[in-house]
Amino acid sequence: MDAVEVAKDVKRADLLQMYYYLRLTRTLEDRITALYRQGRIMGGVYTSSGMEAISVGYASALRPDDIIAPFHRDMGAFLVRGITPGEVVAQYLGKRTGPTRGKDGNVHFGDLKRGIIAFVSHLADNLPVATGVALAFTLRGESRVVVTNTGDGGTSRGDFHEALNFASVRKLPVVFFCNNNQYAYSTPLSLQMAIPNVVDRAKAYAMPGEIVDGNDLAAVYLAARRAIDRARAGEGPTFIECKTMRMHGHSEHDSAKYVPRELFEEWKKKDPILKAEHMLKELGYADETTFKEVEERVKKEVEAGVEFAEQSPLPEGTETLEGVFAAEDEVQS
Amino acid sequence: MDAVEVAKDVKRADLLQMYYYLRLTRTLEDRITALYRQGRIMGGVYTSSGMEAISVGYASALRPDDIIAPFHRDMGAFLVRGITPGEVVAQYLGKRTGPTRGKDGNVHFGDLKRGIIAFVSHLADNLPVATGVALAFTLRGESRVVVTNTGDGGTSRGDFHEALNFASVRKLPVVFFCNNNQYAYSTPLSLQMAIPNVVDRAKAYAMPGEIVDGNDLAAVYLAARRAIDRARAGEGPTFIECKTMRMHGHSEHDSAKYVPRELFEEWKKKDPILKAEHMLKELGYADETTFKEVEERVKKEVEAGVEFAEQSPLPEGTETLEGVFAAEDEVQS
Amino acid sequence: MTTTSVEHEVTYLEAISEALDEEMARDERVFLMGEDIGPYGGAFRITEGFQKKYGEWRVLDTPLSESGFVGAAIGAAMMGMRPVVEMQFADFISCAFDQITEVAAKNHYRWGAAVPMVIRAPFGGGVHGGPFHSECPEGWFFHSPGLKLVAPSTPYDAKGLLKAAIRDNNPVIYFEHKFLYRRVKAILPTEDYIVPIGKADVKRAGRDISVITYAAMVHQALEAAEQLTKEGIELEVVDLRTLVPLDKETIYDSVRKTSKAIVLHEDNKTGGIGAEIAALLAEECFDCLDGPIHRIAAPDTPVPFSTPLEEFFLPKVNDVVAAARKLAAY
Amino acid sequence: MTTTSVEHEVTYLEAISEALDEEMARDERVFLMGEDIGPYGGAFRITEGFQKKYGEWRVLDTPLSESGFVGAAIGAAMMGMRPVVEMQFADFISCAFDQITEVAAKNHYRWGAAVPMVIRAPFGGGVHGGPFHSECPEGWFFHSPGLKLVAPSTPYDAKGLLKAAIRDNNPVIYFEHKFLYRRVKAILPTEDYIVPIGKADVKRAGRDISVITYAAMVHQALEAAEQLTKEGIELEVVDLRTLVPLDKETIYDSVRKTSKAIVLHEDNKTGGIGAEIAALLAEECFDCLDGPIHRIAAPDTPVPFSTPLEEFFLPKVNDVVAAARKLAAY
Ligand SMILES: Cc1ncc(C[n+]2csc(CCOP(=O)(O)OP(=O)(O)O)c2C)c(N)n1
Ligand SMILES: Cc1ncc(C[n+]2csc(CCOP(=O)(O)OP(=O)(O)O)c2C)c(N)n1
Ligand SMILES: [Mg+2]
Ligand SMILES: [Mg+2]
Repeated sequence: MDAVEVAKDVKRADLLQMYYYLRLTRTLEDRITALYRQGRIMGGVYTSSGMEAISVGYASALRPDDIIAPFHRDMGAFLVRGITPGEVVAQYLGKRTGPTRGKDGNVHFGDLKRGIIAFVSHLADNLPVATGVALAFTLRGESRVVVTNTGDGGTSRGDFHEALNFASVRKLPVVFFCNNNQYAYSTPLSLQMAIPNVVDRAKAYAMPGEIVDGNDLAAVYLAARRAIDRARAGEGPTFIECKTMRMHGHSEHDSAKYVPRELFEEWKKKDPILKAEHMLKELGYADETTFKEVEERVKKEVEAGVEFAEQSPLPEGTETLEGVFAAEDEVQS
Repeated sequence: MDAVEVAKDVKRADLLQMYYYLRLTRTLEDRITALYRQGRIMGGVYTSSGMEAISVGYASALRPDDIIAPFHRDMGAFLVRGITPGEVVAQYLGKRTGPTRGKDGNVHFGDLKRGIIAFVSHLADNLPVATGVALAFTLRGESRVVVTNTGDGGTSRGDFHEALNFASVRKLPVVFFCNNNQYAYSTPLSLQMAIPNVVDRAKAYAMPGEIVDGNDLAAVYLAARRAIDRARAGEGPTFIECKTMRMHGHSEHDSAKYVPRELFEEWKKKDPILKAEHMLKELGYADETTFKEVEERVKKEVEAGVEFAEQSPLPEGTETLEGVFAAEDEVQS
Repeated sequence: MTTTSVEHEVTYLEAISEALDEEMARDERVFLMGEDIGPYGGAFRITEGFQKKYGEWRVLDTPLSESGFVGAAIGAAMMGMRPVVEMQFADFISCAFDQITEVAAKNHYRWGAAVPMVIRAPFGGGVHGGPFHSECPEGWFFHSPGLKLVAPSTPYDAKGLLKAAIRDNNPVIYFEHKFLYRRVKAILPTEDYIVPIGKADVKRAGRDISVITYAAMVHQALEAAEQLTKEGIELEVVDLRTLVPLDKETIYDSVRKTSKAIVLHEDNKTGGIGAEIAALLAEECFDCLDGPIHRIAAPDTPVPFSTPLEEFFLPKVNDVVAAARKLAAY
Repeated sequence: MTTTSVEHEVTYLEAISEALDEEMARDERVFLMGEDIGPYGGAFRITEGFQKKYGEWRVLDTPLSESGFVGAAIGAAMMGMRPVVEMQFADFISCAFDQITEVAAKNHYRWGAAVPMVIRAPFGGGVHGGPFHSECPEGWFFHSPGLKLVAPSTPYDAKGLLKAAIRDNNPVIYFEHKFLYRRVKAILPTEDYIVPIGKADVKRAGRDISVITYAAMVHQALEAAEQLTKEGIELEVVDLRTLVPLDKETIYDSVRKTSKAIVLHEDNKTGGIGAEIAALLAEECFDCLDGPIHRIAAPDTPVPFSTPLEEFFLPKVNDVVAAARKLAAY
């Protein structure tokens, strides 16, 4: 079915809101990249440029009490869950106002109050963790769902296997997204796995799998919704492979020379923002004016965020020693 | 095809030799169990009773310069590769004449001169190791093959996934056997994986897979030969699921109450030795006299082995300190 | 499964079982995961009958995947559950090492989310287990900030520390020594009690030499003390009970009193917990030491299988006796 | 990629690259495995150009699976190859922990099969990497019998130790400090040389206090020595270079001479290598010590990300200076 047709199944307001988050994600990450180039950011910068529809899409399909366990190209999901641009930039700048108070960097942050499990560098480590989140829901008879995401590369790790197997055996309410952007750092898919589609991995667990155009916001959202509904209904986990392309190097210091230029050219035309705008226009939900308005709104929000972050204090050295252990009277959210 | 028909593809001499090893394996393991019950064996005893055809079959399909990386129910493979009953019993008794000189127990032993990589308790750890053996062959342009084996339970571990994935991506000359005996310790297959057949795991790697009757000696042998031929021809790895049943507890101290008695009854009729004898008789390759002769031969060999082992010295305490590191002038085989 | 309504004698193993049972009854958030813990009751039968009592989900048989189920425990813990995970043998904890050290240990530090979970690790030698069923993995985790480690030596401590571990807001590795399972017994209080994490216990007072130890080796130390008292040498046996956070004060107090220290453990010597204790003493009690600090530990090898080798490998009562005599004469 | 035909100045990073290149040229059995080491040349570009020179198989890009490719290296090593495996960051070694400690480390002890392989682990902080890109994992492996560990501080040692590691018949973890990659340079000999595993090196002789250290911290110690010499305090800087097997004689010789010891490392303090060294000194050099042994190390926390935190976390020149002053006055 054609992308515009597909989007008809999504409410106008939802589409417009997701479009806003798409733009916010792109603008925020572009701004962070600019800060990086000015030498104002410590550590690495990994963005989701060209892949924003995936995390915006799945996060938008969740209820507020659901949980996400995102990976390193899921900025959209953080924003949809209510993390502010200011918090994100503060995190990148190592400020005390960032969600980790300077303890960790870039997208390594979470917030249980907003239903976010922090990403761990070690790829796929969060997949077993996500199954445990789902297990807690099942144990307590709650109808909550957890969505997690991994790259194509991350699916080669043992923890991927152990997580999907366990989720399947116990029919846990978890949805596994896979952001197949064709590369893991410099490693192309053909050196990562022998299967043509990552979704083939799901067969090893008798897990329903689906391939979706990761650059098509509505398609991602709808696939997420179907899988989330299944999970919520107690029908177990789903694997969703989102075909997409990383439109830059692995991180800002990587020029991605190993990617054929034509591939970039090809995928540039499939940019998720372009696609979303086309869809919104075709459906008559928005026009260039709306887009312009959104653009200005997100720019303002991002700039306010940058200002907030820059004016925020750095942590004191001695804070290094705080927080290794949870206090005995600490309340869990 | 009927089992007798299948066996026609195997040479008479090969079948008779495999039958001999089948009996040797059973007799040796029964004897070890008896020693255990007399309190003369330290540590655990894990046997392959009812599953002997698998390791006898795959080991018999290999060339002398091939390698095996067996698991804990592969006594047959050790024997086919030339390990003597005396060495095995010495190993169980912790004697210095055992292949590990008392350093390790039971089936935790190997011998590179006879092409055997020692089993590691940590299940599936040897699967990545086997891919590395195969990689060495590929790197050197040798036409050798490695066969490894795992239980159904072992396939749930991350190392299984990482090994099969790597083997597939690089088309390595390795054959993965899986001894599906329906239980991992007390855990039934249905709590181990959501797929009906373990072989479905192979789909995640675009790896050819096959199901074989693990209690049918000729069938196992032929499946192994086909897979080994493929591997030797540079066509990559194969996964072979052998349906079988563990005809006793996980180890000698486990009464296996969790297994329905009918299941044991059912599989008793499918005993690999019974099956092999039926096949040999139908083909006119052997009769009761032959079986009797083999029985007596293996009994003698096993008793000689027990005697050898019992008369062998224990290691001295100070040998504890030897062998942590390989010497600089140590020659590798 | 026993309930603790009357005073009764229990083994170390039964004490563990009781702690689990009582905590599960007390707190709905507590649940168990591991291999073969359900109908089978676990390799050591610690959870025998539990699944009948608490159901298939609260006593959950997992696939054979230590990394997977430790990861799952972390996730459940973050959601407010109190998972207790069983390693079938402590040796297999290496398979879950990454989840433990990278996810569980660092979680609260990084972003403030507590991970209240317990990993039960049946550890130690003397059971003819060989290199893969006798390991003492505590040294690795001792050097991984963010984890608490306990290792009881008696049924009383076993029960009280497991309860404390389950109630703790942090990931706790509970090292239970297989050799002690059925070999030590005690009458336990009928009422609910905990042994606080972070408190060492002087298992025997003595004026001459402090023996600082934990788990199965406590009993070697006590036996050595028994022998030496006849020679007029009085050992003080400090049972650490908790390895992290270490109860430095009790250690220092003891050594300040005796001026001489033996550090004893079953784990490999180099880089073991004994090294840290010796280092702490050399830093903090330098002036009060009247002799070199003596470490007794297993040599730096895997745990060998054969009886004469394993006997050689394990620290013995005699090693303590010999070291104490030397130190006493120093 | 450079060849070493003429005397030339190289960075620590280039020294590593040269060692790999020369060993690959010298010995067909040597091959490399890891993530992105092929066309990309590795995250730190150490193998840049290697794949062109040695082909796709000898410079082998693996799937993202540390346990899998370390296991594969073990298998290949047993078959007589000499694999050198790259961790993209040392932090990810936790994912291969089980293969390293249970398979590689115990293999020769258990059944006599040698595992000649090298794991390159780019480690250490000071690079704004945060908790998962700055770790010092050597403490774990220090306590795992069967592994050799090296950690060079200079380009000379980096090259010589890597060559020695590749030629060694055992599994060697080669800790290369990321902070030093481009920060230290040296002119290296033109001829082939190795730095023997197991030999420490006195990087600066001094009569007053021994500073025992390794890797990046050697440079902090040397800087401290430079400052203190003006005050008349002469530090002797002992660079361990090899962590296992430890060169105890060089350590003891130094402390016997100076009678005072500072142990310095970047790894977390508790249970670190410094604990073992302090313990050894407290056991073996008790009588020759004229003051408490002073350990300087990172606190027991993960490596924090933000600059003020990481600065606080890492041991500093000033910490050494302050400790030395105190000890000198003792
Ligand atoms: C266990 C582990 N090994 C290596 C790395 C280093 N690393 C970070 S991202 C990355 C590539 C990830 O590829 P993929 O999973 O496809 O995600 P993508 O970045 O392409 O979205 C690698 C190798 C890591 N983070 N974790
Ligand atoms: C990593 C790991 N976890 C747990 C164990 C303990 N254990 C030994 S055998 C076994 C069951 C193995 O089942 P399976 O793989 O099906 O082999 P089988 O014994 O049935 O042939 C278990 C859990 C182990 N050896 N390794
Ligand atoms: Mg990718
Ligand atoms: Mg099985």
